[in-house]
Amino acid sequence: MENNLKAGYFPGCSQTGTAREYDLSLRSVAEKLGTELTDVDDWNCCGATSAHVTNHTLANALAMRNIVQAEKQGLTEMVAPCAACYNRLIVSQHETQIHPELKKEIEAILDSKIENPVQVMNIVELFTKIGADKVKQAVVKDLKELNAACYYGCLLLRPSDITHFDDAEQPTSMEELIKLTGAKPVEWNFKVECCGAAHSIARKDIVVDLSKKILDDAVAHGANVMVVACPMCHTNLDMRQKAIKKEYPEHKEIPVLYLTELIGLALGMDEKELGINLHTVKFELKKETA
Amino acid sequence: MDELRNHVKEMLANGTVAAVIGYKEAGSPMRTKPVIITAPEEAILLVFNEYCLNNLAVYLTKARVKNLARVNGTIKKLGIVAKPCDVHAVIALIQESQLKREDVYIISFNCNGVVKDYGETLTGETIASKCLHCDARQPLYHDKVFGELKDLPASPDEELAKIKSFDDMTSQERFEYFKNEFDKCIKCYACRAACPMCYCTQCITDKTIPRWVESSAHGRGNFSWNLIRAFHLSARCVGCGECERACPMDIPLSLINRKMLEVAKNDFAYLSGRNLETPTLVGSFDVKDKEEFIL
Amino acid sequence: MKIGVFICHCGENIGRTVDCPRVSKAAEWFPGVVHSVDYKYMCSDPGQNMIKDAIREKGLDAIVVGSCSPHMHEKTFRKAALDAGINPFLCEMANLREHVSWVHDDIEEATQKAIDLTRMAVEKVKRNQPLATIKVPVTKRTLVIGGGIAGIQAALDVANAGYEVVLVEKEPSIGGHMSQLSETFPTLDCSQCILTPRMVEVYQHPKIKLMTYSEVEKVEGFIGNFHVTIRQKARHIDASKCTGCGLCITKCPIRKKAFNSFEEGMAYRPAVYVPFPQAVPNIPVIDETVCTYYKNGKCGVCVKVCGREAIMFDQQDKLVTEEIGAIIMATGYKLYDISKKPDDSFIKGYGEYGYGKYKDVIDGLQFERIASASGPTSGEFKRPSDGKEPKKVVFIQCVGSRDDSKGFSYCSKICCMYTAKHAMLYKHKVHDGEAYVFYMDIRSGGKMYEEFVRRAIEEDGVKYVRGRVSKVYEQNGKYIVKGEDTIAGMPVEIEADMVVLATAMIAQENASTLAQTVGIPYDKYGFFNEAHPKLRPIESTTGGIFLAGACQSPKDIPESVAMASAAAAKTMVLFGSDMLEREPVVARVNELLCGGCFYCRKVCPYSAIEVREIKDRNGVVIKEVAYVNDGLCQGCGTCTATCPSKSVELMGFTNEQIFAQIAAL
Amino acid sequence: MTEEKWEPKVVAFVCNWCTYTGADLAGTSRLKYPANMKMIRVMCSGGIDPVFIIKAFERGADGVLISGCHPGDCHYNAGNFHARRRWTMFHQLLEYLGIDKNRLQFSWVSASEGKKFVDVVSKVVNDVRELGPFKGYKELNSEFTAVVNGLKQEVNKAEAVNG
Repeated sequence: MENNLKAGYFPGCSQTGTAREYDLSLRSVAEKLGTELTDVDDWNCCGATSAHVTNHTLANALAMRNIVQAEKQGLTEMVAPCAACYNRLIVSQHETQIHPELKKEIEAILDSKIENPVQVMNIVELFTKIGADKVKQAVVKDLKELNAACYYGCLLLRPSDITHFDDAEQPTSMEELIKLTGAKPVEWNFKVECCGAAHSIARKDIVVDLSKKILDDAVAHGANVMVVACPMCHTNLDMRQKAIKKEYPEHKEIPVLYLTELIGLALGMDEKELGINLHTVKFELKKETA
Repeated sequence: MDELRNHVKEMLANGTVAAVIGYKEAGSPMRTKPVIITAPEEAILLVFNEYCLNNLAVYLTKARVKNLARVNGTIKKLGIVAKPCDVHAVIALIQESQLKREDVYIISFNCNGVVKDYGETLTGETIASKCLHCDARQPLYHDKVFGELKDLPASPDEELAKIKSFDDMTSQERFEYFKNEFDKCIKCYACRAACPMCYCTQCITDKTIPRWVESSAHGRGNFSWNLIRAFHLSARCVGCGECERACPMDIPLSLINRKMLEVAKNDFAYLSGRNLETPTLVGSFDVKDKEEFIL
Repeated sequence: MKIGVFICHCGENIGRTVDCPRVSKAAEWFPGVVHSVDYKYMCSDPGQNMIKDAIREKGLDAIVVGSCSPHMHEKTFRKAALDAGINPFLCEMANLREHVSWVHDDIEEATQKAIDLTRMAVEKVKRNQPLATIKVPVTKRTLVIGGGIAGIQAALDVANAGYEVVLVEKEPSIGGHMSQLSETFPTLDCSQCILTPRMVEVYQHPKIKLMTYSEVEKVEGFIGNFHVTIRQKARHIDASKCTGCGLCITKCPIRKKAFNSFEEGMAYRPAVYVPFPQAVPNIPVIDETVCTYYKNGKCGVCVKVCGREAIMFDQQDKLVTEEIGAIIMATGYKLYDISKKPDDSFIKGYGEYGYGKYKDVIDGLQFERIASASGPTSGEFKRPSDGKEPKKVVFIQCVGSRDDSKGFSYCSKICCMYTAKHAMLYKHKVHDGEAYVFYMDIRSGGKMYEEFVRRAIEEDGVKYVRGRVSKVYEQNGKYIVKGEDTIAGMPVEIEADMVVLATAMIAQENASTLAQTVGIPYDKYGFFNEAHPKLRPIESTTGGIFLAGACQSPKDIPESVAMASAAAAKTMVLFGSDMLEREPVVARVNELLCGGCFYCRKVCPYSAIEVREIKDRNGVVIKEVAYVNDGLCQGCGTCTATCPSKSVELMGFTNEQIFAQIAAL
Repeated sequence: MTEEKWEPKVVAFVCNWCTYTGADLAGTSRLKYPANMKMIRVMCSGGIDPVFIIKAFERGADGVLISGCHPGDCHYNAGNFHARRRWTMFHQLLEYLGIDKNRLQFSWVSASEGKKFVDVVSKVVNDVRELGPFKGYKELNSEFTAVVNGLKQEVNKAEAVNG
């Protein structure tokens, strides 16, 4: 295959822990599509959550160190599959671009010049870069049995002045992607509604209510699977379904897949290869279509 | 070569053109000089090779040359033998209303580079520096084109490297450098005479009410002359390098012209004399032009 | 040359920080100065007389007045110079007040600067040339662009004063947005009923030439002397034969294809149509884009039924030129269409409200049509999706306005009032219905306006919730409006049957293109700019072009009408004299030296540079040079700075004068 | 001017409609700024010829300020847009030839920005004060230096030729 994409890969902490299957599925799918992912050497925390609410400079310095690392490796593009990582990296790039003093400060901290040539991509952008044609050609299994509700969450799209990615209120890019696999995207209300994010840890009650609302709306609009692009979203929508069930016994469970897992299925990989068996809400494709 | 001579002969004979500005050999096969051919039988004199250094477009605006085209109250075409880079100058002149496209007959060549100076064999060493960053070895506009493209001898673009090296100097150092260069100027205005874009009826430097440029060849007069010359050519200069070649004092005028070419290219994605359809950089604007240098 | 210098103390204003006697003493020594004095108030009558006497007694050729800003008193002192018999343009000013005494504390520094500025002015005035004001004749005809209420009012006022008017409207009928409205605030009188008589008056007025379905294509010339090219779009109906019987309209087989823009897309219209029954002129238009005849050459039902043979399928657009003295811009506004994400990067759209996605989420004008007795529902409240009567309606204000991040920063001004009106109209018809209004602030400045809003709240029981709405989504046939009640400090959710968005008034489509065609400046939103926000709100900065109505900024009907009458009055001021006088600050080309590169022509914002051919004895063109049309030139001098050979000069600001000032630093 | 009491000399070329009026407003508002700057009024920033700037330096200016209406505000619609292109080229040329960018500064100051006018003038005067007198250009003014240098070069050349 000619014109294969080469890109840097910033895993981030989730990919090595709770979202192991996201990492697994991304790597297998990338390989199948002939995309060469190079891990960023000695990467560190992206500066999310606790860092960026406590120390602005530190949070940006953390993020920029990763960019500089990638830059040193000669990478020009880098995918950050976790929406939070993506957001931190791209926001820090923006901050250092518009605030020269901050840039100077961080350059001093990192002892390295910031040139900012690395283009940070989110997972959807990675697939766009790989090309719809290429993905479509590689599809071996028609996922027509899936009625998918694509859930974007917040960090992928906002702030739109910085991300410049899709419409922040009515995004459609994920839908366009999954259509390539034969899965049918459903039109629903809460594509960008808040899932509760990091409240998942301290205030489970909030997350239970918020996530339930999202899941219910997806089901009400005919979805039999949800597709996400963020480990945090996945935690809240998949892992918290147990807690939802406890609170609301009538809750109807719905499996939640990472975008990469769904594409992996269409490329002919099995659930185990993609780590889908690790999810809280179990999911398997119907056997006869196999 | 024969193709060129035959073509010019035919064009003159059938009256398509009134005259053709071209090159002829000058004393040695490795040296040429401009010639204006008006009779078909003179076409035999014409040559085209890597020693055709002059930018003949400079003659197109001269009254005496223009008069050649004026036959019995009508205007005929003037032919010009132009390297693809010289065609830029013709185009720029058309854009600046100095001539009309239909009044000029452009005979051009697919260009394989020219030498820095007469008498040298064309190699990576001796090739003119403008050829090293040439963006149009095939003429962008022509009425007739000859020749085939061959590989160009490669060589690093030292001119650009030199320009870049100025970034590391302090303002004072740069000022010193250029002041010393300009101090050599003897105000002979050969740069102006050689420049196809310097066609003003009266040059700003010759204006006395008010006196725009100090005419004496002292520091102040030299600095302002060279600065104003460079500015008036900014975004108009086509980079033919004739001014530098003409300068008897070896002032590195190309360092300045090239810098301004780069500025126009970087800030406005503009190259002078490339496209008759696009508006000239000077004289047009974009609401979104950058302005971070403005407070 | 004998120059007189007059230094003003401006009471204490200059005198406090500038040692005026010292300045005038210093000026005595400037070469060319033969007379130099200082005085308490130069602009006073005694001060001016002092200048005049000095000019006469000392035979001064030119004067320099060191006082306030030339923007303040240049006219005064030029007049004084003229009265005393010297050319007014041989008077220069040194700004010793705004630029010296008021901005510097140190007397020594200030005095030194005052001396320097005076010297610069003296050096400049030495090189001033006597100039004569330029006189141009005035064509006493007015062009009004836009036939909404502002255009109608302006046209009627000018015409009633006895001057001819050309009224150009791009739609097939005049009337504008006002003809779409149901009732008007704060009186709730019927919009059509008050508008229609005025439309008819325009149609019948002997001094008004009405050109509907027409657009201004080109404007050349200048104040008093515009040449305007107008494109009359092909109606495909011979207007001279059509009687307006409407038979073609009723018989046209195309019923469900064409978007009815008058009904804001909530109904269809035939391929041959008049926008609304009271249209003026009552002559239909054939819409080529939907008419079957233009698709396959068949049908032609209208031809068969028309007793007057007025249908002309092959009619072409016609270009008409008009000679005009003054132009009134009255092009109005449009509503911010939030369903789409416009290309302009600063408009982000409001996808979260589902406009365009949900049929029952509508904008203000659509609501007007629903509420209107002549509208698609005949004035009954029926929601567009299923025709049911909505029992709960939520109105959202400030959609697209007062929103830096997603819409426009400005306040759309009329929405508070029309939303109150909408809620009231709804409550008057649906007595058991509930109306909620989400607002940010209520801005109801205007006669009887606040009372009107109070009436909606207190008498009609409209529920006002202060807060923004974050999302509207559909659930089981209802629209869930999620918002915040900032007074209660609580998030709220309302299950509505219909949602009405008070979308912002924005500049008319292509307003900026029209502004460029006409040659007037516009702001970043596309609204036309007035010459001065406070003191010249009716004039554009281009002479002879005036503004009326919402094309300048959001306005309600009374304001638009007031502005239209003001614009009409301005044109009458212009028409009051037969000749116009202009300052002679214009560019001049030295044709001998001009190299004919025409960069001046490319940069001239007014297309004032023309090509002049220089011919030899045989009549052969030997050279083309630039030539400045005095009437068009506004005197910016951009050409002078662009000219490489310095062959063009700006009178009053010649390079020689400026060099002299620099030399005198 | 003696060495110890050097004061920067700054010339401003401003447009009549915005910056000049903005400067008037600074006066009316009684805002203060350094007296080092003297203003030359032209009708439009589009009419400011870059040669004026050179002339100002020749006449001993240590710094130059150019100011006009904000883009879109031009009284003549487009004069400042043309000016902006011209300045983009010109300021880079001057910087390249060794004239510190702080000696020639550009700004947009509208008629309502009296405060901004004061800030801009103060900044320019301060920047120029930091740079010190524009010795480089002032030396150019000395014809003697030029002549001497020219002679020196001739001598050097002659020596080189003669070995």
